[in-house]
Amino acid sequence: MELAREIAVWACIVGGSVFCVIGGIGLLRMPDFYTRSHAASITDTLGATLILVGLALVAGPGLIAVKLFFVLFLIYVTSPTAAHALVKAAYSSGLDAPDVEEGSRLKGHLSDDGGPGDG
Amino acid sequence: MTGDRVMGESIMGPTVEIVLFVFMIGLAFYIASLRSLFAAAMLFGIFSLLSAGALTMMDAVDVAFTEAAVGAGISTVLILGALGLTTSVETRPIHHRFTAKLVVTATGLMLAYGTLDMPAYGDPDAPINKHVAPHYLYDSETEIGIPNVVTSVLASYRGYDTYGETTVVLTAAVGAILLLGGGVARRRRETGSSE
Amino acid sequence: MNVFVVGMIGVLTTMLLALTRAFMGPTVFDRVLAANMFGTKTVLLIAVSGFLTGRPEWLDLALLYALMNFIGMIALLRFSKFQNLASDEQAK
Amino acid sequence: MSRSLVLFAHLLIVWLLLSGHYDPTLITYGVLSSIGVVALVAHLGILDDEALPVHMGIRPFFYVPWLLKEVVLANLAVAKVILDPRLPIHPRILRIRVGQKTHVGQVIHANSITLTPGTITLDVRDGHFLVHALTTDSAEGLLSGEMDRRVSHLEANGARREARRKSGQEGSA
Repeated sequence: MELAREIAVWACIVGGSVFCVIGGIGLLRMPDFYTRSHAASITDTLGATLILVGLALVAGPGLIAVKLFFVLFLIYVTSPTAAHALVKAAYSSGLDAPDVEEGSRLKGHLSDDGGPGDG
Repeated sequence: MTGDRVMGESIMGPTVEIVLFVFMIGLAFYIASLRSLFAAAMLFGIFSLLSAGALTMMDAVDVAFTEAAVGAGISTVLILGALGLTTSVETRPIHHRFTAKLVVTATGLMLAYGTLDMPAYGDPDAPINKHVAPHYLYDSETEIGIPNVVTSVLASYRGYDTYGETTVVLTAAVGAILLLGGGVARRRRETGSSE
Repeated sequence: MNVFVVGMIGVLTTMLLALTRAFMGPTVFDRVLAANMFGTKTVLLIAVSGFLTGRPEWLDLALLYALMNFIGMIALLRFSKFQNLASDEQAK
Repeated sequence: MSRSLVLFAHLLIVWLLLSGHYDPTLITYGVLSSIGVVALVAHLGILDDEALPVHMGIRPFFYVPWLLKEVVLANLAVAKVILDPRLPIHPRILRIRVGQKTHVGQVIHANSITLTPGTITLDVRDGHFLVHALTTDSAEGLLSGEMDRRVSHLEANGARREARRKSGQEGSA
Protein backbone atom coordinates (compact mmCIF):
# COMPACT_ATOMS: atom_id res chain seq x y z
CA MET A 1 0.00 0.00 0.00
CA GLU A 2 2.75 2.38 1.05
CA LEU A 3 4.79 1.31 -1.95
CA ALA A 4 1.86 1.87 -4.30
CA ARG A 5 1.42 5.37 -2.93
CA GLU A 6 5.11 6.11 -3.31
CA ILE A 7 5.00 4.97 -6.93
CA ALA A 8 1.91 7.08 -7.61
CA VAL A 9 3.60 10.12 -6.05
CA TRP A 10 6.67 9.67 -8.19
CA ALA A 11 4.63 9.13 -11.33
CA CYS A 12 2.53 12.23 -10.71
CA ILE A 13 5.31 14.64 -9.79
CA VAL A 14 7.76 13.43 -12.43
CA GLY A 15 5.00 13.38 -15.04
CA GLY A 16 3.90 16.87 -14.06
CA SER A 17 7.45 18.17 -14.29
CA VAL A 18 7.87 16.58 -17.70
CA PHE A 19 4.65 18.16 -18.97
CA CYS A 20 5.69 21.55 -17.58
CA VAL A 21 9.00 21.32 -19.39
CA ILE A 22 7.28 20.17 -22.60
CA GLY A 23 5.01 23.21 -22.38
CA GLY A 24 8.09 25.39 -21.89
CA ILE A 25 9.74 23.83 -24.95
CA GLY A 26 6.56 24.46 -26.91
CA LEU A 27 6.61 28.07 -25.77
CA LEU A 28 10.02 28.39 -27.42
CA ARG A 29 9.43 26.21 -30.49
CA MET A 30 6.07 27.40 -31.72
CA PRO A 31 6.18 29.86 -34.62
CA ASP A 32 3.77 32.59 -33.54
CA PHE A 33 1.96 34.01 -30.53
CA TYR A 34 -1.32 32.10 -30.93
CA THR A 35 0.36 28.71 -31.23
CA ARG A 36 2.56 29.54 -28.25
CA SER A 37 -0.46 30.13 -26.09
CA HIS A 38 -1.53 26.52 -26.76
CA ALA A 39 1.81 25.38 -25.41
CA ALA A 40 1.42 27.57 -22.33
CA SER A 41 -1.95 26.00 -21.57
CA ILE A 42 -0.29 22.56 -21.29
CA THR A 43 1.77 23.68 -18.32
CA ASP A 44 -1.27 25.27 -16.73
CA THR A 45 -3.46 22.18 -17.02
CA LEU A 46 -1.80 18.78 -16.99
CA GLY A 47 1.55 19.99 -15.61
CA ALA A 48 0.02 21.79 -12.64
CA THR A 49 -2.61 19.07 -12.10
CA LEU A 50 -0.12 16.22 -11.90
CA ILE A 51 2.26 18.09 -9.58
CA LEU A 52 -0.50 19.22 -7.23
CA VAL A 53 -2.17 15.79 -7.20
CA GLY A 54 1.21 14.25 -6.45
CA LEU A 55 1.67 16.63 -3.52
CA ALA A 56 -1.85 15.83 -2.31
CA LEU A 57 -0.95 12.11 -2.36
CA VAL A 58 2.06 12.90 -0.21
CA ALA A 59 0.00 14.90 2.25
CA GLY A 60 -2.75 12.31 2.55
CA PRO A 61 -6.37 13.21 3.32
CA GLY A 62 -6.72 16.37 5.36
CA LEU A 63 -6.58 20.12 5.31
CA ILE A 64 -3.45 20.27 3.16
CA ALA A 65 -4.96 18.14 0.42
CA VAL A 66 -8.04 20.36 0.48
CA LYS A 67 -5.87 23.45 0.05
CA LEU A 68 -4.01 21.80 -2.83
CA PHE A 69 -7.30 21.16 -4.57
CA PHE A 70 -8.29 24.77 -3.98
CA VAL A 71 -5.12 25.88 -5.72
CA LEU A 72 -5.88 23.50 -8.56
CA PHE A 73 -9.46 24.72 -8.81
CA LEU A 74 -8.30 28.34 -8.93
CA ILE A 75 -5.82 27.55 -11.68
CA TYR A 76 -8.51 25.73 -13.65
CA VAL A 77 -10.92 28.63 -13.39
CA THR A 78 -8.51 31.50 -13.86
CA SER A 79 -6.03 30.22 -16.43
CA PRO A 80 -8.47 29.87 -19.36
CA THR A 81 -9.98 33.25 -18.51
CA ALA A 82 -6.58 34.91 -18.52
CA ALA A 83 -5.56 33.06 -21.70
CA HIS A 84 -8.77 34.13 -23.44
CA ALA A 85 -8.35 37.76 -22.36
CA LEU A 86 -4.78 37.79 -23.65
CA VAL A 87 -5.53 36.11 -26.97
CA LYS A 88 -8.54 38.33 -27.53
CA ALA A 89 -6.47 41.44 -26.87
CA ALA A 90 -3.87 40.23 -29.35
CA TYR A 91 -6.48 39.35 -31.99
CA SER A 92 -8.37 42.61 -31.70
CA SER A 93 -5.11 44.56 -31.90
CA GLY A 94 -4.57 43.01 -35.33
CA LEU A 95 -1.70 40.67 -34.58
CA ASP A 96 -1.14 38.41 -37.62
CA ALA A 97 -3.58 35.50 -37.52
CA PRO A 98 -4.93 32.91 -39.97
CA ASP A 99 -8.12 33.79 -41.84
CA VAL A 100 -11.46 32.93 -40.29
CA GLU A 101 -13.00 29.77 -41.73
CA GLU A 102 -16.63 28.72 -41.38
CA GLY A 103 -16.77 25.72 -39.07
CA SER A 104 -20.07 24.40 -40.44
CA ARG A 105 -18.68 24.26 -44.00
CA LEU A 106 -15.42 22.60 -42.97
CA LYS A 107 -17.02 19.78 -41.08
CA GLY A 108 -15.79 16.47 -42.47
CA HIS A 109 -13.45 18.11 -45.00
CA LEU A 110 -10.66 19.19 -42.69
CA SER A 111 -8.01 16.69 -43.71
CA ASP A 112 -8.49 17.53 -47.43
CA ASP A 113 -6.84 20.93 -47.49
CA GLY A 114 -3.15 20.97 -46.76
CA GLY A 115 -1.08 18.33 -45.08
CA PRO A 116 0.62 18.63 -41.73
CA GLY A 117 3.31 21.22 -41.43
CA ASP A 118 2.01 23.98 -43.70
CA GLY A 119 0.34 27.07 -42.36
CA MET B 1 11.96 9.10 2.58
CA THR B 2 12.37 11.07 5.81
CA GLY B 3 16.14 10.90 5.51
CA ASP B 4 15.86 11.98 1.90
CA ARG B 5 13.78 14.93 2.90
CA VAL B 6 16.35 16.22 5.40
CA MET B 7 19.10 15.87 2.82
CA GLY B 8 16.93 17.48 0.16
CA GLU B 9 16.26 20.37 2.49
CA SER B 10 19.90 21.01 3.30
CA ILE B 11 21.14 20.95 -0.29
CA MET B 12 18.13 21.90 -2.34
CA GLY B 13 17.14 25.05 -0.44
CA PRO B 14 20.37 26.98 -1.11
CA THR B 15 20.56 25.60 -4.66
CA VAL B 16 17.10 26.90 -5.50
CA GLU B 17 17.97 30.25 -3.92
CA ILE B 18 21.10 30.49 -6.05
CA VAL B 19 19.19 29.56 -9.21
CA LEU B 20 16.55 32.19 -8.46
CA PHE B 21 19.24 34.80 -7.80
CA VAL B 22 20.97 33.97 -11.07
CA PHE B 23 17.63 34.39 -12.89
CA MET B 24 17.14 37.72 -11.12
CA ILE B 25 20.58 39.05 -12.01
CA GLY B 26 20.21 38.03 -15.65
CA LEU B 27 16.76 39.59 -15.78
CA ALA B 28 18.01 42.83 -14.19
CA PHE B 29 20.75 43.26 -16.81
CA TYR B 30 18.29 42.47 -19.60
CA ILE B 31 15.77 45.01 -18.28
CA ALA B 32 18.49 47.65 -18.05
CA SER B 33 19.35 47.10 -21.71
CA LEU B 34 15.75 47.24 -22.94
CA ARG B 35 14.35 50.25 -24.79
CA SER B 36 10.73 49.13 -24.88
CA LEU B 37 9.26 50.32 -21.61
CA PHE B 38 6.22 48.06 -21.83
CA ALA B 39 8.41 45.00 -22.07
CA ALA B 40 10.42 46.33 -19.13
CA ALA B 41 7.21 46.68 -17.09
CA MET B 42 6.26 43.07 -17.86
CA LEU B 43 9.71 41.83 -16.93
CA PHE B 44 9.57 43.80 -13.68
CA GLY B 45 6.48 41.74 -12.84
CA ILE B 46 8.47 38.55 -13.44
CA PHE B 47 11.33 40.00 -11.37
CA SER B 48 8.93 40.53 -8.46
CA LEU B 49 7.67 36.97 -8.72
CA LEU B 50 11.26 35.72 -8.71
CA SER B 51 12.18 37.73 -5.65
CA ALA B 52 8.98 36.56 -3.95
CA GLY B 53 10.05 32.98 -4.69
CA ALA B 54 13.50 33.67 -3.26
CA LEU B 55 11.99 35.27 -0.14
CA THR B 56 9.75 32.23 0.32
CA MET B 57 12.79 29.98 0.12
CA MET B 58 14.41 32.14 2.82
CA ASP B 59 11.38 31.61 5.11
CA ALA B 60 10.16 35.21 4.86
CA VAL B 61 6.73 34.06 3.70
CA ASP B 62 4.87 37.21 4.69
CA VAL B 63 7.38 39.50 3.04
CA ALA B 64 7.16 37.29 -0.03
CA PHE B 65 3.44 37.76 -0.19
CA THR B 66 3.72 41.52 0.15
CA GLU B 67 6.33 41.48 -2.61
CA ALA B 68 4.02 39.53 -4.90
CA ALA B 69 0.99 41.69 -4.16
CA VAL B 70 2.78 45.03 -4.38
CA GLY B 71 5.58 44.22 -6.82
CA ALA B 72 3.84 41.97 -9.30
CA GLY B 73 0.33 43.30 -8.80
CA ILE B 74 -0.05 46.95 -7.91
CA SER B 75 3.21 48.42 -9.17
CA THR B 76 2.89 46.76 -12.59
CA VAL B 77 -0.53 48.34 -12.92
CA LEU B 78 0.83 51.72 -11.75
CA ILE B 79 3.76 51.58 -14.16
CA LEU B 80 1.38 50.73 -17.00
CA GLY B 81 -0.81 53.64 -15.94
CA ALA B 82 2.21 55.91 -16.12
CA LEU B 83 3.10 54.45 -19.53
CA GLY B 84 -0.37 55.34 -20.75
CA LEU B 85 0.50 58.99 -20.10
CA THR B 86 3.86 58.92 -21.89
CA THR B 87 5.38 57.02 -24.79
CA SER B 88 6.26 53.40 -24.32
CA VAL B 89 9.73 53.53 -25.86
CA GLU B 90 12.67 55.08 -24.10
CA THR B 91 14.56 57.60 -26.25
CA ARG B 92 18.13 56.67 -27.00
CA PRO B 93 20.64 58.55 -24.87
CA ILE B 94 22.78 60.88 -26.95
CA HIS B 95 26.04 60.15 -25.22
CA HIS B 96 27.34 57.20 -23.29
CA ARG B 97 26.62 57.82 -19.62
CA PHE B 98 29.84 56.65 -18.07
CA THR B 99 29.38 58.56 -14.79
CA ALA B 100 25.98 56.99 -14.21
CA LYS B 101 27.37 53.49 -14.60
CA LEU B 102 30.23 54.34 -12.26
CA VAL B 103 27.86 55.64 -9.57
CA VAL B 104 25.61 52.59 -9.84
CA THR B 105 28.53 50.17 -9.66
CA ALA B 106 30.04 52.01 -6.67
CA THR B 107 26.72 52.00 -4.81
CA GLY B 108 26.30 48.30 -5.49
CA LEU B 109 29.77 47.53 -4.19
CA MET B 110 29.16 49.61 -1.07
CA LEU B 111 25.90 47.77 -0.38
CA ALA B 112 27.63 44.44 -0.84
CA TYR B 113 30.40 45.60 1.52
CA GLY B 114 27.75 46.63 4.07
CA THR B 115 26.32 43.10 4.17
CA LEU B 116 29.67 41.78 5.44
CA ASP B 117 28.97 43.28 8.88
CA MET B 118 25.57 41.61 9.13
CA PRO B 119 25.12 38.39 11.10
CA ALA B 120 25.08 35.22 9.04
CA TYR B 121 21.73 34.26 7.50
CA GLY B 122 19.73 32.16 9.96
CA ASP B 123 22.24 32.67 12.81
CA PRO B 124 20.41 31.87 16.09
CA ASP B 125 22.74 34.25 17.97
CA ALA B 126 21.94 37.24 15.76
CA PRO B 127 20.62 40.24 17.75
CA ILE B 128 17.24 40.01 16.01
CA ASN B 129 16.70 36.51 17.34
CA LYS B 130 17.73 37.44 20.91
CA HIS B 131 15.55 40.41 21.73
CA VAL B 132 11.72 40.44 21.42
CA ALA B 133 11.29 37.90 18.64
CA PRO B 134 11.29 34.85 20.97
CA HIS B 135 8.68 36.51 23.16
CA TYR B 136 6.32 37.01 20.22
CA LEU B 137 6.95 33.55 18.87
CA TYR B 138 6.42 31.70 22.14
CA ASP B 139 3.92 33.82 24.08
CA SER B 140 1.73 35.57 21.52
CA GLU B 141 -0.73 32.69 21.16
CA THR B 142 -1.48 32.59 24.91
CA GLU B 143 -1.46 36.37 25.21
CA ILE B 144 -3.59 37.25 22.20
CA GLY B 145 -5.29 34.00 21.24
CA ILE B 146 -4.59 34.21 17.50
CA PRO B 147 -2.54 31.36 16.03
CA ASN B 148 -0.84 33.51 13.36
CA VAL B 149 2.02 35.44 14.95
CA VAL B 150 2.15 38.06 12.22
CA THR B 151 -1.55 38.79 12.63
CA SER B 152 -1.24 39.27 16.37
CA VAL B 153 1.81 41.52 15.99
CA LEU B 154 0.12 43.65 13.32
CA ALA B 155 -3.35 43.79 14.78
CA SER B 156 -2.65 43.75 18.49
CA TYR B 157 0.90 44.53 19.70
CA ARG B 158 1.21 47.36 17.24
CA GLY B 159 -2.49 47.75 16.57
CA TYR B 160 -2.51 51.57 16.79
CA ASP B 161 0.38 51.74 14.40
CA THR B 162 -1.40 49.52 11.89
CA TYR B 163 -4.61 51.47 12.35
CA GLY B 164 -2.82 54.73 11.57
CA GLU B 165 -1.05 53.16 8.62
CA THR B 166 -4.28 51.80 7.17
CA THR B 167 -5.97 55.17 7.56
CA VAL B 168 -3.10 56.97 5.83
CA VAL B 169 -2.99 54.49 2.95
CA LEU B 170 -6.75 54.51 2.51
CA THR B 171 -6.89 58.31 2.56
CA ALA B 172 -4.03 58.50 0.08
CA ALA B 173 -5.76 55.99 -2.22
CA VAL B 174 -9.07 57.85 -2.06
CA GLY B 175 -7.29 61.14 -2.71
CA ALA B 176 -5.36 59.71 -5.64
CA ILE B 177 -8.50 58.24 -7.17
CA LEU B 178 -10.38 61.51 -6.76
CA LEU B 179 -7.54 63.58 -8.22
CA LEU B 180 -6.38 61.28 -11.03
CA GLY B 181 -8.96 58.62 -11.81
CA GLY B 182 -11.92 60.91 -12.37
CA GLY B 183 -9.88 63.27 -14.52
CA VAL B 184 -8.49 60.59 -16.77
CA ALA B 185 -11.88 58.95 -17.27
CA ARG B 186 -13.50 62.28 -18.11
CA ARG B 187 -10.80 63.24 -20.59
CA ARG B 188 -11.06 59.93 -22.30
CA ARG B 189 -14.80 60.27 -22.62
CA GLU B 190 -14.52 63.78 -24.02
CA THR B 191 -11.92 63.04 -26.67
CA GLY B 192 -13.39 59.63 -27.39
CA SER B 193 -10.05 58.29 -28.57
CA SER B 194 -7.62 55.78 -27.14
CA GLU B 195 -4.73 58.27 -27.37
CA MET C 1 16.94 11.41 -4.88
CA ASN C 2 13.93 13.07 -3.38
CA VAL C 3 10.78 13.33 -5.46
CA PHE C 4 10.30 16.98 -4.52
CA VAL C 5 13.75 17.77 -5.85
CA VAL C 6 12.65 16.38 -9.21
CA GLY C 7 9.53 18.53 -9.13
CA MET C 8 11.59 21.55 -8.18
CA ILE C 9 14.01 20.99 -11.06
CA GLY C 10 11.10 20.61 -13.48
CA VAL C 11 9.44 23.81 -12.33
CA LEU C 12 12.70 25.78 -12.35
CA THR C 13 13.50 24.55 -15.86
CA THR C 14 10.08 25.65 -17.05
CA MET C 15 10.64 29.03 -15.41
CA LEU C 16 13.91 29.35 -17.31
CA LEU C 17 12.17 28.50 -20.60
CA ALA C 18 9.40 31.03 -19.90
CA LEU C 19 12.04 33.61 -19.02
CA THR C 20 13.77 32.96 -22.35
CA ARG C 21 10.49 33.56 -24.15
CA ALA C 22 9.99 36.76 -22.17
CA PHE C 23 13.46 37.90 -23.26
CA MET C 24 12.91 36.99 -26.89
CA GLY C 25 9.51 38.59 -27.30
CA PRO C 26 9.06 39.48 -30.12
CA THR C 27 5.61 41.01 -29.45
CA VAL C 28 4.31 42.33 -26.14
CA PHE C 29 1.77 39.51 -26.08
CA ASP C 30 4.52 36.92 -25.99
CA ARG C 31 5.98 38.67 -22.99
CA VAL C 32 2.64 38.86 -21.22
CA LEU C 33 2.05 35.19 -22.00
CA ALA C 34 5.44 34.32 -20.54
CA ALA C 35 4.80 36.47 -17.46
CA ASN C 36 1.44 34.77 -16.91
CA MET C 37 2.97 31.32 -17.25
CA PHE C 38 5.71 32.43 -14.90
CA GLY C 39 3.09 33.35 -12.32
CA THR C 40 1.56 29.86 -12.41
CA LYS C 41 5.01 28.34 -12.12
CA THR C 42 5.69 30.48 -9.04
CA VAL C 43 2.56 29.01 -7.45
CA LEU C 44 3.84 25.51 -8.19
CA LEU C 45 7.35 26.40 -7.00
CA ILE C 46 6.04 27.57 -3.64
CA ALA C 47 3.79 24.54 -3.25
CA VAL C 48 6.63 22.12 -4.03
CA SER C 49 9.19 23.99 -1.93
CA GLY C 50 6.76 23.95 1.00
CA PHE C 51 6.77 20.16 0.86
CA LEU C 52 10.50 20.04 0.23
CA THR C 53 11.26 21.93 3.42
CA GLY C 54 8.55 20.11 5.34
CA ARG C 55 6.26 23.08 5.76
CA PRO C 56 3.14 22.64 3.63
CA GLU C 57 1.54 25.65 5.38
CA TRP C 58 3.10 27.70 2.59
CA LEU C 59 0.16 26.54 0.51
CA ASP C 60 -1.83 29.50 1.83
CA LEU C 61 0.69 31.66 0.06
CA ALA C 62 0.44 29.65 -3.14
CA LEU C 63 -3.34 30.05 -2.99
CA LEU C 64 -3.04 33.81 -2.67
CA TYR C 65 -0.49 33.95 -5.49
CA ALA C 66 -2.87 32.13 -7.79
CA LEU C 67 -5.49 34.79 -7.05
CA MET C 68 -3.07 37.72 -7.32
CA ASN C 69 -1.70 36.45 -10.58
CA PHE C 70 -5.17 36.34 -12.09
CA ILE C 71 -6.17 39.76 -10.78
CA GLY C 72 -2.91 41.31 -11.95
CA MET C 73 -3.30 39.73 -15.37
CA ILE C 74 -6.85 41.00 -15.88
CA ALA C 75 -5.96 44.44 -14.52
CA LEU C 76 -3.06 44.57 -16.93
CA LEU C 77 -5.13 43.66 -19.95
CA ARG C 78 -7.87 46.09 -19.03
CA PHE C 79 -5.40 48.82 -18.38
CA SER C 80 -3.08 48.75 -21.31
CA LYS C 81 -3.94 49.98 -24.75
CA PHE C 82 -2.41 47.30 -26.81
CA GLN C 83 -2.69 48.90 -30.24
CA ASN C 84 -0.07 51.57 -29.54
CA LEU C 85 2.19 49.29 -27.61
CA ALA C 86 2.31 46.57 -30.23
CA SER C 87 3.17 48.98 -33.01
CA ASP C 88 5.79 50.70 -30.85
CA GLU C 89 7.47 47.44 -30.26
CA GLN C 90 7.48 46.56 -33.94
CA ALA C 91 9.02 49.93 -34.75
CA LYS C 92 11.90 49.07 -32.44
CA MET D 1 -32.97 34.88 -0.10
CA SER D 2 -32.29 31.18 -0.65
CA ARG D 3 -29.45 32.21 -2.92
CA SER D 4 -27.94 34.28 -0.11
CA LEU D 5 -28.14 31.28 2.19
CA VAL D 6 -26.43 29.05 -0.36
CA LEU D 7 -23.69 31.63 -0.84
CA PHE D 8 -23.29 32.00 2.93
CA ALA D 9 -22.97 28.25 3.37
CA HIS D 10 -20.35 28.07 0.62
CA LEU D 11 -18.31 30.93 2.05
CA LEU D 12 -18.41 29.49 5.54
CA ILE D 13 -17.37 26.04 4.32
CA VAL D 14 -14.45 27.59 2.44
CA TRP D 15 -13.46 29.54 5.56
CA LEU D 16 -13.61 26.44 7.74
CA LEU D 17 -11.64 24.39 5.23
CA LEU D 18 -8.92 26.97 4.85
CA SER D 19 -8.57 28.08 8.46
CA GLY D 20 -7.93 24.79 10.21
CA HIS D 21 -8.46 26.39 13.64
CA TYR D 22 -11.78 25.59 15.23
CA ASP D 23 -12.16 27.60 18.41
CA PRO D 24 -15.23 29.79 19.06
CA THR D 25 -13.50 33.15 18.51
CA LEU D 26 -12.11 32.30 15.09
CA ILE D 27 -15.32 30.62 13.93
CA THR D 28 -17.21 33.74 14.97
CA TYR D 29 -14.87 35.81 12.79
CA GLY D 30 -15.58 33.42 9.94
CA VAL D 31 -19.34 33.71 10.35
CA LEU D 32 -19.12 37.50 10.58
CA SER D 33 -16.97 37.87 7.48
CA SER D 34 -19.21 35.50 5.52
CA ILE D 35 -22.22 37.59 6.51
CA GLY D 36 -20.31 40.71 5.50
CA VAL D 37 -19.50 39.32 2.07
CA VAL D 38 -23.09 38.17 1.52
CA ALA D 39 -24.36 41.62 2.54
CA LEU D 40 -21.89 43.30 0.19
CA VAL D 41 -22.81 41.02 -2.71
CA ALA D 42 -26.52 41.54 -2.07
CA HIS D 43 -25.96 45.28 -1.94
CA LEU D 44 -24.12 45.23 -5.26
CA GLY D 45 -27.00 43.24 -6.72
CA ILE D 46 -24.79 40.71 -8.48
CA LEU D 47 -26.26 37.64 -6.86
CA ASP D 48 -28.06 36.08 -9.82
CA ASP D 49 -27.97 32.98 -12.01
CA GLU D 50 -24.57 34.00 -13.28
CA ALA D 51 -22.96 34.39 -9.88
CA LEU D 52 -24.44 31.24 -8.43
CA PRO D 53 -25.80 28.83 -11.02
CA VAL D 54 -27.78 26.73 -8.57
CA HIS D 55 -30.22 25.72 -11.31
CA MET D 56 -27.59 23.35 -12.71
CA GLY D 57 -28.00 21.13 -9.68
CA ILE D 58 -25.65 18.17 -9.71
CA ARG D 59 -25.14 18.08 -13.48
CA PRO D 60 -21.69 19.77 -13.26
CA PHE D 61 -20.50 16.71 -11.33
CA PHE D 62 -21.05 14.66 -14.48
CA TYR D 63 -19.64 17.28 -16.83
CA VAL D 64 -16.38 17.94 -14.98
CA PRO D 65 -14.99 14.37 -15.17
CA TRP D 66 -15.71 14.26 -18.90
CA LEU D 67 -13.99 17.63 -19.33
CA LEU D 68 -10.97 16.44 -17.34
CA LYS D 69 -10.72 13.37 -19.55
CA GLU D 70 -10.83 15.57 -22.66
CA VAL D 71 -8.20 17.89 -21.18
CA VAL D 72 -5.84 14.99 -20.48
CA LEU D 73 -6.27 13.55 -23.98
CA ALA D 74 -5.73 16.96 -25.59
CA ASN D 75 -2.66 17.52 -23.43
CA LEU D 76 -1.14 14.27 -24.61
CA ALA D 77 -1.90 15.14 -28.25
CA VAL D 78 -0.40 18.63 -28.04
CA ALA D 79 2.64 17.37 -26.10
CA LYS D 80 3.23 14.88 -28.91
CA VAL D 81 3.01 17.68 -31.48
CA ILE D 82 5.50 19.82 -29.56
CA LEU D 83 8.01 16.98 -29.27
CA ASP D 84 7.64 15.99 -32.94
CA PRO D 85 10.72 17.28 -34.80
CA ARG D 86 8.56 18.24 -37.82
CA LEU D 87 6.19 20.27 -35.62
CA PRO D 88 3.05 19.13 -37.50
CA ILE D 89 0.77 22.04 -36.75
CA HIS D 90 -1.93 23.57 -38.89
CA PRO D 91 -3.18 26.66 -37.08
CA ARG D 92 -6.52 28.02 -38.24
CA ILE D 93 -9.36 30.11 -36.91
CA LEU D 94 -12.80 28.58 -37.04
CA ARG D 95 -16.14 30.24 -36.59
CA ILE D 96 -18.44 27.78 -34.87
CA ARG D 97 -22.09 28.07 -33.97
CA VAL D 98 -22.90 27.26 -30.35
CA GLY D 99 -26.22 26.22 -28.87
CA GLN D 100 -26.04 27.82 -25.42
CA LYS D 101 -28.77 30.31 -24.60
CA THR D 102 -27.52 31.70 -21.31
CA HIS D 103 -24.37 33.66 -20.59
CA VAL D 104 -23.29 31.12 -17.98
CA GLY D 105 -23.52 28.35 -20.55
CA GLN D 106 -21.51 30.31 -23.12
CA VAL D 107 -18.86 31.16 -20.53
CA ILE D 108 -18.57 27.52 -19.47
CA HIS D 109 -18.32 26.41 -23.10
CA ALA D 110 -15.76 29.07 -24.02
CA ASN D 111 -13.64 28.36 -20.96
CA SER D 112 -13.81 24.62 -21.55
CA ILE D 113 -12.58 25.15 -25.11
CA THR D 114 -9.72 27.32 -23.86
CA LEU D 115 -8.85 24.92 -21.06
CA THR D 116 -8.38 22.13 -23.58
CA PRO D 117 -4.91 22.59 -25.09
CA GLY D 118 -5.01 22.84 -28.86
CA THR D 119 -8.05 25.10 -28.95
CA ILE D 120 -8.44 28.66 -27.66
CA THR D 121 -11.54 30.83 -27.82
CA LEU D 122 -10.64 34.11 -29.48
CA ASP D 123 -13.97 35.85 -29.37
CA VAL D 124 -17.51 35.23 -28.23
CA ARG D 125 -20.29 36.83 -30.20
CA ASP D 126 -23.98 36.00 -29.95
CA GLY D 127 -24.27 32.38 -30.92
CA HIS D 128 -20.80 32.18 -32.50
CA PHE D 129 -17.33 31.54 -31.17
CA LEU D 130 -14.10 32.31 -32.96
CA VAL D 131 -11.75 29.49 -32.03
CA HIS D 132 -8.06 29.17 -32.80
CA ALA D 133 -7.18 25.51 -33.36
CA LEU D 134 -3.60 24.29 -33.33
CA THR D 135 -3.86 21.08 -35.36
CA THR D 136 -6.30 19.42 -37.71
CA ASP D 137 -7.13 16.89 -35.00
CA SER D 138 -8.02 19.53 -32.45
CA ALA D 139 -10.15 21.34 -35.05
CA GLU D 140 -11.98 18.10 -35.83
CA GLY D 141 -12.61 17.48 -32.15
CA LEU D 142 -14.09 20.94 -31.95
CA LEU D 143 -16.33 20.49 -34.97
CA SER D 144 -17.70 17.19 -33.69
CA GLY D 145 -19.78 19.37 -31.35
CA GLU D 146 -19.77 17.01 -28.41
CA MET D 147 -18.73 19.69 -25.95
CA ASP D 148 -21.47 21.95 -27.27
CA ARG D 149 -24.09 19.26 -26.62
CA ARG D 150 -22.82 18.55 -23.13
CA VAL D 151 -22.72 22.19 -22.07
CA SER D 152 -26.19 22.72 -23.53
CA HIS D 153 -27.41 19.85 -21.40
CA LEU D 154 -25.71 21.46 -18.41
CA GLU D 155 -27.67 24.67 -18.75
CA ALA D 156 -30.93 23.09 -19.92
CA ASN D 157 -32.97 24.38 -17.02
CA GLY D 158 -31.34 27.79 -17.09
CA ALA D 159 -32.19 28.21 -20.77
CA ARG D 160 -35.86 27.59 -20.08
CA ARG D 161 -35.76 30.03 -17.20
CA GLU D 162 -34.00 32.62 -19.35
CA ALA D 163 -36.64 32.24 -22.07
CA ARG D 164 -39.41 32.61 -19.49
CA ARG D 165 -37.78 35.74 -18.07
CA LYS D 166 -37.36 37.27 -21.54
CA SER D 167 -40.97 36.63 -22.49
CA GLY D 168 -42.05 38.04 -19.14
CA GLN D 169 -40.06 41.21 -19.75
CA GLU D 170 -41.49 41.66 -23.20
CA GLY D 171 -44.97 41.13 -21.83
CA SER D 172 -44.53 43.78 -19.19
CA ALA D 173 -42.75 46.26 -21.48
